[in-house]
Amino acid sequence: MSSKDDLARRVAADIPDGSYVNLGIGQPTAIARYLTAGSGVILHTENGMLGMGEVVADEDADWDLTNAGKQPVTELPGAAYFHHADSFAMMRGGHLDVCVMGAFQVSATGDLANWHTGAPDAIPAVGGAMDLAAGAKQVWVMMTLFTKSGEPKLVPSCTYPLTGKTCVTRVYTDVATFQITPDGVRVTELHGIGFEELASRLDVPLMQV
Amino acid sequence: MSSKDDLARRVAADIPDGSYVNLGIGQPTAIARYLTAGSGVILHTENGMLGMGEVVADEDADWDLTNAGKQPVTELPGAAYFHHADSFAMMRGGHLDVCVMGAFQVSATGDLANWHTGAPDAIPAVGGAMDLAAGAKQVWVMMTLFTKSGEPKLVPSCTYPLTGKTCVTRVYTDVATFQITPDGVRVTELHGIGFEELASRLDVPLMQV
Amino acid sequence: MKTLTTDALTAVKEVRDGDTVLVGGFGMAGMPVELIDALIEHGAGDLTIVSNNAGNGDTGLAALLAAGRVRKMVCSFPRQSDSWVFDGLYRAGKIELELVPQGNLAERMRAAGAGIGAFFCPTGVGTPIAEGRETRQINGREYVLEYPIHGDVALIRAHHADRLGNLVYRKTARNFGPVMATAARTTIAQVSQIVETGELDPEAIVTPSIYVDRLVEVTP
Amino acid sequence: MKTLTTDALTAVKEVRDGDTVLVGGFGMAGMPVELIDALIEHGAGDLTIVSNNAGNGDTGLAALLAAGRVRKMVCSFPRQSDSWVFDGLYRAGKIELELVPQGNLAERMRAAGAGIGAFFCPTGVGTPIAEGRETRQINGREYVLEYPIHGDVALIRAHHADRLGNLVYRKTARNFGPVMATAARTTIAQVSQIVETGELDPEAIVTPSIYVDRLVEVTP
Repeated sequence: MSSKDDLARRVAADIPDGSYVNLGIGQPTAIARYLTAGSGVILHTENGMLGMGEVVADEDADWDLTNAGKQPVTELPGAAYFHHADSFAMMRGGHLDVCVMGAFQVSATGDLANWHTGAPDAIPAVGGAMDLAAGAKQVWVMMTLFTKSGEPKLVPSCTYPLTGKTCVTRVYTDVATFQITPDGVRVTELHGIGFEELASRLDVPLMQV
Repeated sequence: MSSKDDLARRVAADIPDGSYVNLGIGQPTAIARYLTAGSGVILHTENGMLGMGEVVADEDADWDLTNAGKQPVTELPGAAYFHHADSFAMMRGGHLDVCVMGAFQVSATGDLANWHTGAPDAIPAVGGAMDLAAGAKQVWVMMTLFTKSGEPKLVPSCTYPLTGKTCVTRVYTDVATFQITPDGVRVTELHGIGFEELASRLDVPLMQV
Repeated sequence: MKTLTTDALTAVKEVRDGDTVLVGGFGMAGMPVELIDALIEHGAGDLTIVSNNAGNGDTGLAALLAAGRVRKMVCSFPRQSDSWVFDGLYRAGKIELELVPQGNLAERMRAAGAGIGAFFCPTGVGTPIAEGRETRQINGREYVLEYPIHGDVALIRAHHADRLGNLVYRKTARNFGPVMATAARTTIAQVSQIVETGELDPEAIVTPSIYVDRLVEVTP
Repeated sequence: MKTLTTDALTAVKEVRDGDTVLVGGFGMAGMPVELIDALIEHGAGDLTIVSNNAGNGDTGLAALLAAGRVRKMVCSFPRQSDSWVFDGLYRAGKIELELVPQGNLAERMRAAGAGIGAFFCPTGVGTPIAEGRETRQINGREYVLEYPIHGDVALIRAHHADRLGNLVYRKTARNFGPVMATAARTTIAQVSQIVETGELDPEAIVTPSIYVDRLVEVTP
């Protein structure tokens, strides 16, 4: 089983050099720590910036310079600022190579559910997740494969309200990495679990690499 | 009868202080010469600028700084540049107070025809005229009232292809100025012609001020 | 020539009961706190507020909500760690919420400012956001029809202004300001400094003066 | 890291017969003359060219037209005092013309770059431009439905670039460049100087590097 840091490191390693990437709030933010300067990966934040640097401590904060999670960040050489309509035009127009988001559930066909548990008393909040799901060339998910109570989060069909349909292409989890293809779900990496055991714990047909 | 310069001077005098104004190519360009600095009128050019100054001679030209007629112009203090989509969003979104254009014909209900004679062998060219007609808060026309062969250009209904419907609110001509209102066409100024004679030469019912 | 500069309370005086007010900012970055404080003092109520979030802590937008002035919030992300004022009103049924994906929020205001009647947008297709709305297949892809969001007034925060009202912003505090300035009938900008006309680089002006109706200097 | 800088001929090598090429400029301001010359040398034909005008004099776009490489022009203002090359081809029935109002030209490319499927636009209602097209009343106003214009390649001219591909423009030569950069699969920018990354003001960058695929330095 991979730790959260291992997971972030693995996702970082799979991002092609020179990609323009949006890292969702929460866990995916940690991926930035494992991107090397030499990779030429440029980070987008939906609140209007390309060339975002790392999260800094509050005492070093410039509160006019934050990421999508409202944490203070730095500006790298070659950064550019733009307003919200331009920022989301960039996302929606298919210009970002990769975005990485967390998820409540991902379906076998790449449907994504990550904004609403569907609980009747929950206050819904979607932010930019639906725009990212609809717009990025590749949508990757980074999550634990099972809930705390052991329910799989890679499912035949999402029971939570959707964020986007048929958009996720890769799912990075603590126990395995999956590719969502038109032919089905392919397991590309295993971490401390055998293929047969993994297959027995999911309701989704799996292909081996 | 007013000279072209008189006409430009009269239009300039009617533009409210502080207005944002687009002057169409050709005759309306001359209006700029009669706008005083103290008026605070700010000129828009659809090729991406607010705060445009006057037309300059070719020998003083900066060919990266031109008006919509591709003549070299100057930049005034407080000028701003923007790209074409932003420039036309500004027009289409109803932010310009006044635009002044030439015309082949204006109808009694304010329809504008100024881009195409309808001749079968003519090469059509519309530029930004339709966008201005659809977008400016007030569309004013500046033209001679009659063609060289004596046909009126203020007509019951345009015979030339339209640029915009029900958009013109004022028509400045060499012999009279007209307001196009929901109630009909009102003559607000006469220049060397009597109301009765004017009325007899037009097929449009006229109201006197 | 128009005089744009005024104090915060005078600037917001024309906000009327029932108005739709666009409020800039993403969290606190770009939030026009002093203008919101003036709006609270001014007293207009029954407002529809369009803003990315629904207030943080107990100040700014949260204070406006707490004062009971807001009938409806249009936003993308109301639920935050410190959005207790909104949370309480929402659970008590005292405020209406229209949840809009963040990009649609920006694009719908951009459409309002740009004179676009409606647009087909790929965001939210197949999700609860699209339920009951017009959709269409275009070139093999499905889109949802989205309508403009117009404001009566926009309250935004920029960095510097010149006396004509041209604005520049600072870093990610730019966010919704430029779009909201185009989408409202009246735009009021709070800036940290007003410079002489001609001092801003014409190539770097983000919001041209045509979109700005009042300037309030709030020295940080 | 991607290397963007190349010579003009190499830059345009991927233009294919039948491609749609977006060409920046308003008249000669912002016209990427050297890139067009390279495109003529490269030899791709049967092109659809999207540009505000249809060439001036005998150089640049006019030369591309004269070389017989263009099947169709999409533009707002083909007829100019010095557009004799286009005029001749058009009257001889040797070129197709799609006339698009200038603002629609810009907004349709903006839509392509912004992932908008179509939009309702007030321009041209009741005119020949709207004939045979879908219209709709929205809030008491009539609109025409307009579709995106996507480019295979965009050829644009900017002022300075940094090595990442961030662009700034100069005065009204900015015009269609930033919009076309977003609307094409591949964007090639001719610039008068390439500076080191970090030398451009991040607040003043007009076209962020994400939209730029090749840079060609053409010293004036």
